Amino acid sequence: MACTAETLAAALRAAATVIAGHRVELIELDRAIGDADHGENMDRGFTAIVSALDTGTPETPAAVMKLAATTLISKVGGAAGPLYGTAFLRASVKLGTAAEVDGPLLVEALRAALEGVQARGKAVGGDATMVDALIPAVSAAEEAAGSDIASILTAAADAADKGAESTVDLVPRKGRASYLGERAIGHLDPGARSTALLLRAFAEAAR
Amino acid sequence: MACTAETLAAALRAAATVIAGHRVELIELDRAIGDADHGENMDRGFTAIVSALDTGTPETPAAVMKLAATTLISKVGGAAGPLYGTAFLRASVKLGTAAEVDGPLLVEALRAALEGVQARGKAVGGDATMVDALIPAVSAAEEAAGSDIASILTAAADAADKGAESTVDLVPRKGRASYLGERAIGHLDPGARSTALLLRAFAEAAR
Amino acid sequence: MKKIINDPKTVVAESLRGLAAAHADVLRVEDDPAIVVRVDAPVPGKVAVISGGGSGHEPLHGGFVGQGMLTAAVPGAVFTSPTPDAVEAAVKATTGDAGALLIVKNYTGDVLNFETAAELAAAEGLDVRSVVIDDDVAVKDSTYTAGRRGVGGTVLLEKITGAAAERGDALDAVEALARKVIGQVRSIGVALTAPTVPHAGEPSFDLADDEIEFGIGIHGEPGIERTPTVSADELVARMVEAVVSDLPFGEGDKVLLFTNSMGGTPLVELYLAHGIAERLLAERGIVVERRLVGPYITSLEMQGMSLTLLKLDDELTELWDAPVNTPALRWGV
Amino acid sequence: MKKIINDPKTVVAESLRGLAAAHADVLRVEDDPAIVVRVDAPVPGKVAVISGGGSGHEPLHGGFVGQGMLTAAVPGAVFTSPTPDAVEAAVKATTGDAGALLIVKNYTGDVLNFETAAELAAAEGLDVRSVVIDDDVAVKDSTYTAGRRGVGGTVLLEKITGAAAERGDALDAVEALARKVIGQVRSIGVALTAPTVPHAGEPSFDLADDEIEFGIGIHGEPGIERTPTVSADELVARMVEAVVSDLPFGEGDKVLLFTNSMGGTPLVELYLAHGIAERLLAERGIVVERRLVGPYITSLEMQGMSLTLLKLDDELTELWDAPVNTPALRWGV
Ligand SMILES: Nc1ncnc2c1ncn2[C@@H]1O[C@H](COP(=O)(O)OP(=O)(O)O)[C@@H](O)[C@H]1O
Ligand SMILES: Nc1ncnc2c1ncn2[C@@H]1O[C@H](COP(=O)(O)OP(=O)(O)O)[C@@H](O)[C@H]1O
Ligand SMILES: [Mg+2]
Ligand SMILES: [Mg+2]
Ligand SMILES: [Mg+2]
Ligand SMILES: [Mg+2]
Repeated sequence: MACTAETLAAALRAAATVIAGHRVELIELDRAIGDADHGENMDRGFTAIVSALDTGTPETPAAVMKLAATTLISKVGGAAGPLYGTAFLRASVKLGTAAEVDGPLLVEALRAALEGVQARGKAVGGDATMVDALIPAVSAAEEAAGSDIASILTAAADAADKGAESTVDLVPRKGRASYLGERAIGHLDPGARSTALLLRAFAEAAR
Repeated sequence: MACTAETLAAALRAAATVIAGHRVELIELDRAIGDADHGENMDRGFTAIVSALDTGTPETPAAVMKLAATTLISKVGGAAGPLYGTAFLRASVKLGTAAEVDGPLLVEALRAALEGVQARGKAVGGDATMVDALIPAVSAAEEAAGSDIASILTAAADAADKGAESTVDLVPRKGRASYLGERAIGHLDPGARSTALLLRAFAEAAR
Repeated sequence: MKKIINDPKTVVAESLRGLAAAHADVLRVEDDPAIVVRVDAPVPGKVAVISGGGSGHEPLHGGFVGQGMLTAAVPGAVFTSPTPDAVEAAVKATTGDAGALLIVKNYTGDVLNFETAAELAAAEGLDVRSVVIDDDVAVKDSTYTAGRRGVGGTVLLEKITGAAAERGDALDAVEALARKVIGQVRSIGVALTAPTVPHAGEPSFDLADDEIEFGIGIHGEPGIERTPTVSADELVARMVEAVVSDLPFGEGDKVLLFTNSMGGTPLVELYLAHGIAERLLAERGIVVERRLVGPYITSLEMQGMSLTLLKLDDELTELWDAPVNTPALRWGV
Repeated sequence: MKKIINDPKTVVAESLRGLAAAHADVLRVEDDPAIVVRVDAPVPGKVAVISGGGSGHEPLHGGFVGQGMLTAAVPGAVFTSPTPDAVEAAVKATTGDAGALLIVKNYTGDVLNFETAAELAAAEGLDVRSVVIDDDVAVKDSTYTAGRRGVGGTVLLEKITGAAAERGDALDAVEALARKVIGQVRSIGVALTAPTVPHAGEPSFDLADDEIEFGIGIHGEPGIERTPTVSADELVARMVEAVVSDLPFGEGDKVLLFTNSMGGTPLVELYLAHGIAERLLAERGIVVERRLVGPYITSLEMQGMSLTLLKLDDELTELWDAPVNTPALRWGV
């Protein structure tokens, strides 16, 4: 199955449901090493995306992504807002005018998203941020680039889960958790967790 | 045994020890229905009386009482400071120039103390204040006026204990506890309790 | 108990040292007995306005000493009225021929200790008058009880009488003005948590996580009624009703609305409550002409708030607007 | 969780309504996106000074909007940086030919959102500069980390740049002044209790009854070190040492000492701590020329305090003393 504007919109709605279901978990993760708002921020953003989509689905996958991007930028705030916003924006640019997204284009978009986050936030792998979920996810997607969209996203989500897990043992060097230094060891990074959740929601929606 | 300036001073020192030992109890009683300072206030006052006595015992029982009165007035504050201060001051006036206090004079002094508290604070019996300990104490002392000082004070202390207990079932109408109205039922009035403690300490010292 | 202190017994004295260091331009602190005095006191020809009470309600009273408000403040131990000699020291340090007005909050301890001090000062030939403020509508008033407590209205009373003294009003006039203010100011308070008195070491009352105390004073006494927690809309509506119906305040009345934090309630909540009160008063046709929002009469770290309404007229408004220069209230200077 | 609120999602919007009602003479609140703007903005010919950040730190920033301080404030959700469109709205509402200075506290979220807003505003032809304040000595600074947080120094920076803009300094000068202040201001904070974010419903961290967090920020992040509770003398000594040794501040330096409550710490404790800090600085030969004591940059109801030292020179002192008329800071007007 290839991905159209409609299926992408459906995937975003599915993602919103997942985020709402994990709102408290993400707040709790952020409470431990940050300021207890990541779940609230993400939920506010994705709720707004659903409202925006309710007024009509844009024509192209790129336009859907752009709507999501601008909504995140204007509704989320915090660190996650501009970072996820940039990720969605860069992906949208990569999708261009395609009416349908196939496997290779999806992989390119994921790569662009990662690059956007890193350009914006300056975090590298091992800094214990969402980047630690995204880097392995993009690599796994690239390896699976020949398969169908569902398989690519499932591979990315599996890798993101592992990558997020890896933040537990790291000393954060970016974002609010970095103030804690060694004391943050033993805690899962909330942004890495939300990245993994989003990829899983997209993978499920693509099946 | 009659009461001289020296024995009165010793009784005040003994009272200071008793108050210090019950400081926390009096704070707790006041915490329940007032502002949690009665034990602290009384302890501050009696500690100051001991310091004052340390610089030398005044010549007459009246002078000792006056020293205690002015110390209480200038160190305690709150409701208890002026009320106990007035009680001690009126008692001191009653003692006059006597070098020794005998039973009848003691009883007169106790009566004067009670009248002073009532003149100052306008509380009557049943208002759930220290007056509820003092009224029966003075009556009991008057009945025992013929006996020796120790017996008079013991009778007063016994009656004060009962009088203090009686405040448990009353709705306070004076002092801070009155703001609570019915909610104060079931609580012992801290000032009634400290009055009973003081009389007991004096009785013990007189033996 | 968690507090930034060294020793419960020295809290007030040490805190006054910090106050003196921070505001040497407007006030000075004298020791033993401890009093806070306007830096230029006695101010020749002007009535001294003096208040005091237990500590733990800061900025009341020490934070209101300065030009246009209090001439002196007498801080007692935490939640304990000051002793007469301390009040008398404040009177002597500030009072000249123009005399002094003592502002006493209606608590047995405050009334008795200030009464004695006033007698002592009168015996020295000073013209000293006392007014007792009792603006708390939570308490039933009766000659057989201790009567209503003095709470939020005290701040407004100190500002307005201080302004009258500053402009040179005679003692008779300042006293009459004080009685007028007391006659038309009403307050109500609520607590979400209890304060912890340093020497007690434990919260002054125990409150479940879903309970509030309605009709609280400022000394950690429990309120008149324990109720389940409610929304801000409901809470403020109940408070407004209690205050408005008491005087009563009516349609067309011009008022000063004072929304006060009891200490631990953050400004974000306080302004939220203030907004609700403004709306409810507008609905009743009561015209809010002046407002004061913030922690001005507190109960240590207690979370909660109070609402005070003062009926205004041109004179009171003018005196409220008059310049004031104290640590906690300052404008026009 | 006990709060005077209706719904966690509407806390900020409702609170702003109360702010607007209380201070209509100095500021106005615009909705969607929510911004707080000086009542007479845009002020022709004058640089706009704009700041913002998550809510929950009141009076920062909205309480500092007014003559002589901020031209606009942009409040985000509680503890969450505002979005770029809100910042952009504030720029557009206040910025004319003289341009605007954005004061950004150094947090990833604030930096990213303000950066985007600055780009958007520049694209519209407005001259917008940004400065990032990072005065918290608790955090190790490095180009590989998020760097130091912006904390207490922000209040002083807003006052001083606001005064410069008010007297008509050009944007270049205001920006240079801001960088100078940032270069010589340092802070440290401690927490005795954790704040509770309304939407989280639970305290932001768990602290035992005998523990404090040293090196806390203002967002309920745990501090850099958890230590047993100590006396005020010891605590303040540690804080003074951390701040003084960082810049470092030396003998003969003239400074502004800002003793700040994190919200829940009562004034009686804050002044006590302030007195200790004054003494310790005097012992080091550091000359305290100006001071600010109170809850000015808070973390909801968190108990705790921060100390900020700013090295003064004649220009900074003059700008500090210049008239200011905002809800939370007011003098000379
Ligand atoms: N510089 C950065 N680069 C990449 N991700 C970051 C960076 N800073 C923070 N993050 C991510 O953002 C998450 C926090 O988001 P959120 O809690 O919504 O914002 P805030 O930290 O402003 O409260 C962190 O868990 C982390 O994954
Ligand atoms: N009007 C009064 N007459 C007699 N006793 C009173 C009166 N008011 C208060 N008291 C007594 O004072 C006690 C409280 O003293 P204390 O706690 O030291 O002062 P405060 O109430 O000012 O905090 C009460 O328990 C009561 O016995
Ligand atoms: Mg966060
Ligand atoms: Mg008491
Ligand atoms: Mg008391
Ligand atoms: Mg945040």
